[in-house]
Amino acid sequence: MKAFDYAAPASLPEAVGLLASQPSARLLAGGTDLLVQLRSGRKDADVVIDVKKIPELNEISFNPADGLTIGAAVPCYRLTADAAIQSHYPALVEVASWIGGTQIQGRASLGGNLCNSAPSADSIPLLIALGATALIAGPAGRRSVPVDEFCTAPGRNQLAPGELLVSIQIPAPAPFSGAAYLRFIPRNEMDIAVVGAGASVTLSNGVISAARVALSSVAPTPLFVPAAGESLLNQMPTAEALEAAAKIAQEAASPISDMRGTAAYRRHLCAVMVRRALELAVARAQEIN
Amino acid sequence: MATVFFPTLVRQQTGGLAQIEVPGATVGELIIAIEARFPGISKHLLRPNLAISVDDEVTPLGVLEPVRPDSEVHFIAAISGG
Amino acid sequence: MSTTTYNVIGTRPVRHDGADKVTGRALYGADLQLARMIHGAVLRSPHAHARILRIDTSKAEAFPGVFAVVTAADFPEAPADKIVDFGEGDTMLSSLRGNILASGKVLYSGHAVAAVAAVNAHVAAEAAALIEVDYEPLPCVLTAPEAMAPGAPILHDDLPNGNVAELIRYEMGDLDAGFAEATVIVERELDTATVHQGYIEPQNATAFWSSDGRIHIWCSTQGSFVARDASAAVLDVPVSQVKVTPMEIGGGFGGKINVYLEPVAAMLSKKAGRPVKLVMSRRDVFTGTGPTPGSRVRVKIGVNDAGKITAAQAWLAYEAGAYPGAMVGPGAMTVFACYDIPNVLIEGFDVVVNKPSTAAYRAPGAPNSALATETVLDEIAEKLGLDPLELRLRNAAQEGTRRADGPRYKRIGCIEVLEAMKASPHYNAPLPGPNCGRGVAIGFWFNAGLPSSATLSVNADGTVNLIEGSTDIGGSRTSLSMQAAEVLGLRAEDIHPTIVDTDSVGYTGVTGGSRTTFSTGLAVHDAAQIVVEQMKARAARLWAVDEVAFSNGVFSANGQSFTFAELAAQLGATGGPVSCSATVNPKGVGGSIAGLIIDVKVDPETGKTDVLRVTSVQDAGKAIHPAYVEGQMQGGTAQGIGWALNEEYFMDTAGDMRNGSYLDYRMPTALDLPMIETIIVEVPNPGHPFGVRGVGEANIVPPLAAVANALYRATGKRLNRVPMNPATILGL
Amino acid sequence: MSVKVQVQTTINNEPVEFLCEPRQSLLECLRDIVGLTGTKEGCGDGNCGSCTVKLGDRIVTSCLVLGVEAAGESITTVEGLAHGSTLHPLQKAFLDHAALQCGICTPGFLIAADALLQKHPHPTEEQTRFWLSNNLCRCTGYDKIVRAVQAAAIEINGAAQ
Repeated sequence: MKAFDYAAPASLPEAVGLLASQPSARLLAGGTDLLVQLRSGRKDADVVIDVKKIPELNEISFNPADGLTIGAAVPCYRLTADAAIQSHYPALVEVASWIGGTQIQGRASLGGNLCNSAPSADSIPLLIALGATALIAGPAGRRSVPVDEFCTAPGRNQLAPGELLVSIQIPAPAPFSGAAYLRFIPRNEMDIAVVGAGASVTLSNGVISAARVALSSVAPTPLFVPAAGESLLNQMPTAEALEAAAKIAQEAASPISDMRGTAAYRRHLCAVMVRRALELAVARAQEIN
Repeated sequence: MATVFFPTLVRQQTGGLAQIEVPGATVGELIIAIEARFPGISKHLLRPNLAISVDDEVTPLGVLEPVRPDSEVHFIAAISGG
Repeated sequence: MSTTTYNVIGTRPVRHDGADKVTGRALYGADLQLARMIHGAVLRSPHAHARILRIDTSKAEAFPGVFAVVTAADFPEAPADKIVDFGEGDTMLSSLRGNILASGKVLYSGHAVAAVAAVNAHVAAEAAALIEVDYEPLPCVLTAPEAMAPGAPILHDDLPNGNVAELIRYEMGDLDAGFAEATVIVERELDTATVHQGYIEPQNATAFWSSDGRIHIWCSTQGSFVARDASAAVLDVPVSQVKVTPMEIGGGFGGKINVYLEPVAAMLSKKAGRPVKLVMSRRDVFTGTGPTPGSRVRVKIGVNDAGKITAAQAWLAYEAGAYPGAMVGPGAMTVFACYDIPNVLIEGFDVVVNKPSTAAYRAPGAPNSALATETVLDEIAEKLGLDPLELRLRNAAQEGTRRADGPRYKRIGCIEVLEAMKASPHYNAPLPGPNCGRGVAIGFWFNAGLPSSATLSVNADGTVNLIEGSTDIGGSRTSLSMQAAEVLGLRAEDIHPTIVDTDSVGYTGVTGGSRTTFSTGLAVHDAAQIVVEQMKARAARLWAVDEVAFSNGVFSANGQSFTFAELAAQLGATGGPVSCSATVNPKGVGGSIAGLIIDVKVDPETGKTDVLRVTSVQDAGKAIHPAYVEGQMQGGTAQGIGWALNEEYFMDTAGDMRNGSYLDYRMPTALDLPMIETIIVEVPNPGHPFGVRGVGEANIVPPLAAVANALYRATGKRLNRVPMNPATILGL
Repeated sequence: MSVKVQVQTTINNEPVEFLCEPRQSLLECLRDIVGLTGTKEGCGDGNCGSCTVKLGDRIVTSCLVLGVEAAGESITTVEGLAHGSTLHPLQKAFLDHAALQCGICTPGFLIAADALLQKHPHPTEEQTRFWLSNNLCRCTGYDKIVRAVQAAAIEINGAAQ
């Protein structure tokens, strides 16, 4: 690993200023991706900017009107322990307890998972399904980007030079809604999704009034499949309807073969995982509220 | 006389003979007797990848291992272990 | 079965090094800090097969903080045909030296090419990256069948049969006649992938080449004397010039017998004039050490109506990696070793390929071949309508059974292990539901003898110091101390074991081959018996008698008696201290049979396998410390399950390992396994005073086949490739 | 080499100051600078758990923490688990249950298990295995480790209600 300097700005403007003045700076939140990439030579940096001292990046706040705001540097272990998240976003608790293992969750953040922009990121399909937006700060001020538009290529995203992710904002769950993220891994933990599927469903009088589906590890970016959700609108959540939506998601996928699975296997899993995620989301929509 | 069993791949040297009874008080003496009958064979028997088994046990003494008249001598793959 | 009663053997004392290991005080190789020590990094080949045209180290040498750079050119030439004898498995010196630093050609991706010593490991790594190597890439070949095919790229010009380094052939009886007698014949071909031992502690070595020519090496090794001898050979210095201090070792399983870093650290130290420490990264461990061979094995077995095997044939091709030595010999010798078969033909091929040079891994070679035999037998049992254990019982090897490689078994516990499996609660419990399957398999491993030494010194307080040279990977300090205590009538905690460097104890072979409790145990036993004789003589002197009896730690004669401690306190006045040594090179090795029962559940939509219940059964001969015997059985079983289900070297077509991290290599986590039940069978080995057989290895032989058989019962599919991962199970 | 940074931190309840380069991991700082070599390195990328330490209120793999990030934090390593010469109940349980063979993963398991028992005084087998899945052991097959942790839970917190 090449030598670098370290800075830990205490405010957002300070961080933005530093970032703007240091073209080869890298942002450090949990470090569970960055330090591995620096050590293996996949990335390098002249300066590493630790964003964990910035108060806004460390906040978790929830209110029933605006929903949930998760600071970009909040580590997973705080999410899983948060009472509001536990009661309103059970799927988020699950995904936060599946990223890495216990120790990784002591450091890794959803913000980091989003900014690392891996096709296999566990949290992104769920964030897409939940309709989350990314709040970005930069030299030109602040802007919001839907998470489903955030990633642009493997390891690349909408962050312009000098910009950083401040928080992830998730709408308040609608009544009779449910969400789920399921991933397939050959082991039971400590693995990268061969295929991951996030789904959310809202029911009105037993009929699906909103649904969103997204996948991981089957395209160059986490993949939002609007058509899969749209196919469920005004449908009863029957096995056939969910299966059909899953097939649409499967069609949208363009997986590759690598050491984690073949393209054929991934394509097969798309339908299985989306259907199962939808089933769980429906069950949650039916049981809560 | 002790019985010496030839490894399959050494049987080219013995005209296909699989085993032989030869006199000798040690493995070394047996091999000298066999070499006299099949000149050049000993280098195929005394190889780093082969261990010598006398009466069903690999011997750390190798050619110095004593043999009895009813002994069996085999040449088997040397085994390491994990 | 074992009937002798013991005072210490068979109990479960806390291990002597336990407190150090749970408090962080135990010093492993990477923990060593020496004054003026500097740190190294190794540059490795990105190509699986290439000619080295030029190496330019000038930029690295000029990099601030660098003390020394070495390449193969710094090492003495290896005579073409010189063989290094390590007591077990001799090696060509040219292979050993070529693997440590490549010269002429690189033969696998990860092959070490150069090394740097610098003020710290970061600077060393930066400098290593500045070494310029011009390669002429050559076509690579990655599997044994491809390497054996006509026109395959050739790794070594001096092998007589292309890439085939060694042929093995065992024949017994009349194969054709045997198959003619069979009513059921099944033939299958199964492949296994290259897998790694996966020890958690990466290889490391620190060396100091003193101005007087003496070389001191501290390292993580299964055998300090082997590390010494191999390092001396590579450096072309007399063995007496090298002293190896074995540090605590963080796992080995066969993978820490060969040397990789030790001679390099020594040569860097010679150039730098300072102690040099080298520590591998995890990727270095995967790509630059010795995994165990991938293989293709074809087995054909014929059985008559009575369920007796009439003939068996095996064809084995094992991937040696870059240099000869694929463990196909033991694979061939074990393929039918559990059974009494009159007509046998076994052919084995040791094939070099452009992968890391392979090393031993717990019963090396045997799991690959047992996979084929034990799944074919499962299929035959089903065709005959026989219980799979019953089929095995009808053919089980026993005392006097001749193996195809020639020798006949002495007392062996095959029937006892099978009976224990059959009677186990697990085998008689129902399966929990649909998509579940139960598989069984058994396996054999020889175990090893080899030299070992021990010294016992009696302290005036009645305790005894044990000086030995077997590095302790899994509690051997205690299993050895217990054997001394048993002979001396003491408690295990009255023995104080210390593992010392190669200058300080007699030659001792590796902690491997399941030999430590057997062979070093025998040395300890023999030394303890000498202590008893000398102590008797002291008592005789004190009491002015000719004969002294010794029993349960009490010396007695004519109504007088001394406890061991009482007599120990009088040694000074009766002629001085008692200190006794023994060195053994034993015969009498007892092979071990292990069996496994495993229940799995398969998700039919994803192909995911969950392991529901496991029972490991093994003949220990005599379990000195049952908890550590169980630990060996559980550990070997866990490794075997990982091997069966998910582990593999995933190579791209250019021979680069794509999953050289723990994340993607997918060893089992705690969440991937259930509790592992154990049944210790004790059929004493007549070749050891306490009946010890050695238990480190046979337990990894059955899991591949047992998992395959369980998966068949769960899915109806017979898979022909390990790992039997979810995609393979679905055929995707 | 970049300019070294002075870090003031607390390790095993004692104030500690050290100088390190920003690129040095907390693991390197603990082992090579502070001299606490009980914390082990097995992989360098957070997947084996051998380098587990407690950092503030949670456990982390110290290979994925920069030494400079330790400033102002409180760290517990395996060296800080025992009370003087009295072993922590987990340490004793690991010995009594033969839950270590080579011992290289043991420091990481002990720190992780200690955090588990603070969160779940009586963890189920499933909870124990899930929590410990960031710690690899290659020797034991985990059986005796899980048993030791559950035995220590009873020793520390009494029998489950």
